[in-house]
Amino acid sequence: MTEDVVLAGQRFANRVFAAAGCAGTGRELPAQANLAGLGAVITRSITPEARAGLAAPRIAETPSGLINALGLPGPGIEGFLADELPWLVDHGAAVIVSIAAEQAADYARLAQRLRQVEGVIAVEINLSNPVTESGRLPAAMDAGLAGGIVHAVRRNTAAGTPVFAKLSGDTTDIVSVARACVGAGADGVSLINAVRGMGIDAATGKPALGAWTGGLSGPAIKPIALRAVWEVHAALPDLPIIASGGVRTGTDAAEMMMAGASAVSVGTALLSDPTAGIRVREELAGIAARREGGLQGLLGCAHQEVTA
Amino acid sequence: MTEDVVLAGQRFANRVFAAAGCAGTGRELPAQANLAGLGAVITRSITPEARAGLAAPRIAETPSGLINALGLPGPGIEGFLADELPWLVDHGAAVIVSIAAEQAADYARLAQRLRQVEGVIAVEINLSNPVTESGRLPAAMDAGLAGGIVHAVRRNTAAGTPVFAKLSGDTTDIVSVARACVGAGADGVSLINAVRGMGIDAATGKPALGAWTGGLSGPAIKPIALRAVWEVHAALPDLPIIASGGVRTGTDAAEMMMAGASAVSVGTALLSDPTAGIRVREELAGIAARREGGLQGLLGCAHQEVTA
Amino acid sequence: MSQAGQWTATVMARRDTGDYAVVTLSAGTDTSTARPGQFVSVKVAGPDSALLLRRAMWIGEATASGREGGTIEVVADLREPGGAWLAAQPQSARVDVIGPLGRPFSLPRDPTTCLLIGFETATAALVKLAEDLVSRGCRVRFLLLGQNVAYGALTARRFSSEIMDSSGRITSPRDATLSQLDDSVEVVYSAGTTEQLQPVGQILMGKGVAHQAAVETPLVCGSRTCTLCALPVRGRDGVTRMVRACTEGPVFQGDFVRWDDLGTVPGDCLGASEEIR
Amino acid sequence: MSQAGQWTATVMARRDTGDYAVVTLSAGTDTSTARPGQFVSVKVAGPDSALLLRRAMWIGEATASGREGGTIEVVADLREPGGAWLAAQPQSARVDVIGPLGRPFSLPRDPTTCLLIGFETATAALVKLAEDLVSRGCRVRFLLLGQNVAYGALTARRFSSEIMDSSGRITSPRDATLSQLDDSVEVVYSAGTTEQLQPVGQILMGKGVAHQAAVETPLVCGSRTCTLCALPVRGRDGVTRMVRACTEGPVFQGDFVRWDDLGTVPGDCLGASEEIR
Ligand SMILES: Cc1cc2nc3c(=O)[nH]c(=O)nc-3n(C[C@H](O)[C@H](O)[C@H](O)COP(=O)(O)OP(=O)(O)OC[C@H]3O[C@@H](n4cnc5c(N)ncnc54)[C@H](O)[C@@H]3O)c2cc1C
Ligand SMILES: Cc1cc2nc3c(=O)[nH]c(=O)nc-3n(C[C@H](O)[C@H](O)[C@H](O)COP(=O)(O)OP(=O)(O)OC[C@H]3O[C@@H](n4cnc5c(N)ncnc54)[C@H](O)[C@@H]3O)c2cc1C
Ligand SMILES: Cc1cc2nc3c(=O)[nH]c(=O)nc-3n(C[C@H](O)[C@H](O)[C@H](O)COP(=O)(O)O)c2cc1C
Ligand SMILES: Cc1cc2nc3c(=O)[nH]c(=O)nc-3n(C[C@H](O)[C@H](O)[C@H](O)COP(=O)(O)O)c2cc1C
Ligand code: FES
Ligand code: FES
Repeated sequence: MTEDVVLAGQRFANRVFAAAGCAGTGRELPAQANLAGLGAVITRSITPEARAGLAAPRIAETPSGLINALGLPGPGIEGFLADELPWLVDHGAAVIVSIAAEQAADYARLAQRLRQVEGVIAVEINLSNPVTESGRLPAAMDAGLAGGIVHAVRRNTAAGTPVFAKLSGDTTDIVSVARACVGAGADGVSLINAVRGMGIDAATGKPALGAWTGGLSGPAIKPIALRAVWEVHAALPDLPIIASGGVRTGTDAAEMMMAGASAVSVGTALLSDPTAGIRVREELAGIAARREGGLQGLLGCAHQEVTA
Repeated sequence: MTEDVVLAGQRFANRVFAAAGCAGTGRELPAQANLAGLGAVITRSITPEARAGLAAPRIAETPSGLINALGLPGPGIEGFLADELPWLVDHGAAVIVSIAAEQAADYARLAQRLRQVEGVIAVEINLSNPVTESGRLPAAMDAGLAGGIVHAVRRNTAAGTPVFAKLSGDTTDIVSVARACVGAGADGVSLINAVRGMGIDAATGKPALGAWTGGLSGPAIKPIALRAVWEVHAALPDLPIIASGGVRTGTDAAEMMMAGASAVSVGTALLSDPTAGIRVREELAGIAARREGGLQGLLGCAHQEVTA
Repeated sequence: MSQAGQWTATVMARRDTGDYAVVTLSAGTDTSTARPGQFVSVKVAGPDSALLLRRAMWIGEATASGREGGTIEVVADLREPGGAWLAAQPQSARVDVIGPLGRPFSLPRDPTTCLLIGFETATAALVKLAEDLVSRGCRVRFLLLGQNVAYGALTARRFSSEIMDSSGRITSPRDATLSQLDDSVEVVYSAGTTEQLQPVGQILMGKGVAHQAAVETPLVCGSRTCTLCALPVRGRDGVTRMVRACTEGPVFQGDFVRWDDLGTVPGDCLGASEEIR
Repeated sequence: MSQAGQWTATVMARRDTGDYAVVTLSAGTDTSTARPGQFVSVKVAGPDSALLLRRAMWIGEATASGREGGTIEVVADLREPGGAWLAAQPQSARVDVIGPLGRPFSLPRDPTTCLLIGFETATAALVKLAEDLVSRGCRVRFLLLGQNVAYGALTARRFSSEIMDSSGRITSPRDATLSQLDDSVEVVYSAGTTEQLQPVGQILMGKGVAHQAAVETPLVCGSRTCTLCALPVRGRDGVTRMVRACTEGPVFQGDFVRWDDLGTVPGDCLGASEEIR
């Protein structure tokens, strides 16, 4: 059984990726994490300038989940290109660069800067960052804003480099946002980013995060991610979907594929187990091998059973 | 310390309620559940006609959560008034009747029918039911639709009976929906209903629920509920909020109050432990007793710490 | 334990049979009043667990009194997270249990020949039944279907010499049932999941044999609250209703269950609308 | 165990001290190379658990070899879900551990007098430190703060007669630190949460005493991935950066930590924007 797959014209060695921000920029991971064994490593979201991030605490544990508010800390695009990307490439990772900014023009500039950079096989647009155009609503919450940013990025990205728009599961109508992104030139979508959430520390009576609210990730949100994947695949069956949200095992990955994902990315699970990506990949391959049709046969099969 | 509280002009013996659909109509619970000991019992959503509900399976377990798609089974308003309500009243329950329909006119008729009925101390409007006006989007997802239904219900409800609008945590902007409901006459809001989710059974490759998608409830969604309560309380600090979403302990209830809830309701936890409501009430009272300001002092205190 | 209640059981022992473990729970009170076909609902995890829901378990052997009051045996599926959790509890661990729950099997007034059909763990539901039937002078014949029927087989051997188990010899539950149905059989008792019992229920429908089926369905609250356990059952008035297995079952008269329509809300069901598949 | 790795430890023993339990884990290899101030990251639950994240634990006593290779001791807080889980594991249970992690304390080149300040469970971080200091001819003095310092106190008594513990006699960590700072003390080693160490760090700032602080901060991946453990630290170039405690710490030079600004991203920090509180 072959594990490789072509998404939006780009070949990936397999369908299990590291989700944005959850393999860091890679160099931090112990050798067991074996980045080269993953279909792709999606970087944390790279911003135009270096950012220190938000105030502590930046994280709190919740039942089967995690809320975080990091504020996209990182060295900015130049630091990333000088230092982090070469390391990833040297270590055999297939790199998808995630980008985030506060306005469409800055997204465009990031895309422009990534053009022709050796080793960038795709771009993922993080649309969950608040954008100034909207009075600080994340663009993923608004089809118009999202489409505008996708358009700016697509125009500034080399033709052979696919662009994925990363959407939110807690928007009123994810299908209309996905349609707007596709209309604006997105080659695929990543579903879903962390869900807006909050923690309160009952002992102190204060918000658990320094930034008050944050993103909920982990197994808790898997049902929300499956629903998003299901809805978008039903509406846009040919659109490549990279699914994330609580994937921890090969079974989780298979469920995402059955709902309509072409690939899955592992996020929170990597934080507590750096080898989770490789394990998910192996388990998924095992599940596919025990069924007819292999990995490709899993894709969207839950829809077939239902419409049959 | 007194546990009682006045919300929207109505007195409740305490702040811990049974969430809609999770104490059934009451008669099914073992004696330990002690419905009379809760601040209120919110009935499952009562519909104009009897309904059989959706196809099986109606439920699946998820990490720290539950997805269900029942389809509002029940005897309809007449069956409810004839049979279930009198039993609840006889057993000392303070009854909030939840209503659901497919169009504003039917909501209005339900409200009309409940007018002057002995023992109904408040009405909760379930806005998560798909409505025909919208092409089957739940009204809670749309400020205009939600406001229209609230208006119809409020006009047909007796002046002394408060009306609560139950909203969704996975709408793009819950504050604007809450504002619309208040503008249309809602005396308070219930936050949040189960979040749209899905399960796939990897063994069969089919959706885990007969209805494909369903509502995610339980501790998994507590961070989403806290965020919704926080946002609505920040925008509308005087609005009574009944919070639900993963409340299982007195600490959970205290967190909801700190985020801005005046009362909490216990849902999924009642399914596995019929005495959870009474336990949460006792634990919450204990937490309040150990702090200055008692129960009322908890209300919204996380905002005070932050703005101070 | 004669009335449903919530109690704290103590794990007394565990012994394994294939993919299943037999767990003995002490109840602190007399457990011999539990009736065949009833079940308990077990909280299968602690406060930090991601598993929220209780698991239903058939009551197998039940003794009136042991070292710590009466005991019951349940058979836990080790391949399922809930069963695995229960089986992993060390001796003297405490477990939150609600029960006994549900309507039991009814027993024939006069001595007769009964066929007892059990699938997998559900064979546990037949253990006390066989005992009660034999003590009333009935003759019992067993049909045990599935990979893991060792627990039921043990009882079967105590009460019957007519035992057929499925270790490879049986083509389908339907054929197996037919093969056991001779004229002497007046009552069939069956126990299994709705999927497992469907062919049995279908084949017996209208055959003139009394059929009582103890069904495993998704079952969450166990107390008529959540309606999650509902299945379509025809009433004596001919009207089909979505009926809660946890309280109006788990034992149903086989001829009233809409076997062909399991998993659906039939269009002629009370309160069904056309939109529902 | 000298290089960070992921390994399966076996629970060897547990003994309780107040609200804490000392858990002995066997590593299967030589553990004596773990350096003072390092920690391990422990997976505190199984697959059905609602707790997702690892917990960091200071390495206390570490032996080169025991029955099953070397062992380490960790002190688990029983009041926290993670610590309670670890302590509840029965003997010979297997636990997933990553470590040893982090930059250790540096030791003074020449014999000198050192003040070791430990809070609560973090006193465990001082155990191997005291041993190493004394073996280099240093004099060690202890200040143990908090309700549950019994584990640290045991070591303290082995290596020092100058022990002050907080059982009621101390008004504040600040005053206690001051009271112990006479001219003989050249190096202060401290261990505790950032909140606990803040007054100690503040009072020592610019006092001319070397201060090495081992800080507990929220720490998730332990491997420089998540940036969740970052705190503001001034570099030798005078520039403040948000620095990861898990890899550039947990031991920091006290004078470089921005004690007054913990929990914030200071405005003059590299990459800070004005919008950040
Ligand atoms: C009356 C009755 C008696 C039972 N007796 C036994 C027994 O003796 N031994 C045994 O091992 N199992 C028994 N079961 C099944 C058992 O309760 C578990 O559902 C089953 O073991 C699967 O466990 P799980 O941990 O995978 O839970 P899941 O199947 O994932 O179920 C999680 C929750 O959803 C409910 N649920 C969802 N789908 C189903 C379904 N198809 N069937 C039942 N519940 C579902 C469960 O009750 C539970 O609350 C019985 C079920 C019923 C209804
Ligand atoms: C270097 C280091 C060494 C430690 N050594 C010990 C020890 O020896 N004994 C001991 O009992 N505890 C120790 N801790 C703290 C321990 O890791 C747990 O965070 C603490 O016991 C609280 O546990 P909890 O189960 O309530 O988890 P929570 O505090 O709820 O934390 C859940 C997760 O978030 C992280 N987290 C969130 N907030 C914090 C915070 N303020 N501090 C630390 N982590 C946080 C945790 O690491 C964990 O991954 C240490 C922490 C660090 C950073
Ligand atoms: C610590 C952490 C950092 C993250 N950083 C980013 C990021 O920089 N950009 C982004 O698009 N998503 C980021 N995410 C979201 C993940 O990529 C992923 O989409 C989400 O967490 C859901 O998947 P999971 O449940 O597997 O974690 C981050 C998530 C976590 C937990
Ligand atoms: C089995 C079940 C039935 C429910 N029925 C209703 C209902 O009839 N009307 C309604 O508004 N909400 C209903 N809910 C939603 C709950 O009232 C509650 O708002 C939601 O589950 C979140 O709270 P929880 O996490 O405590 O369950 C139901 C939830 C469950 C789990
Ligand atoms: S299991 Fe809840 S009503 Fe039957
Ligand atoms: S704990 Fe993740 S970077 Fe330090």
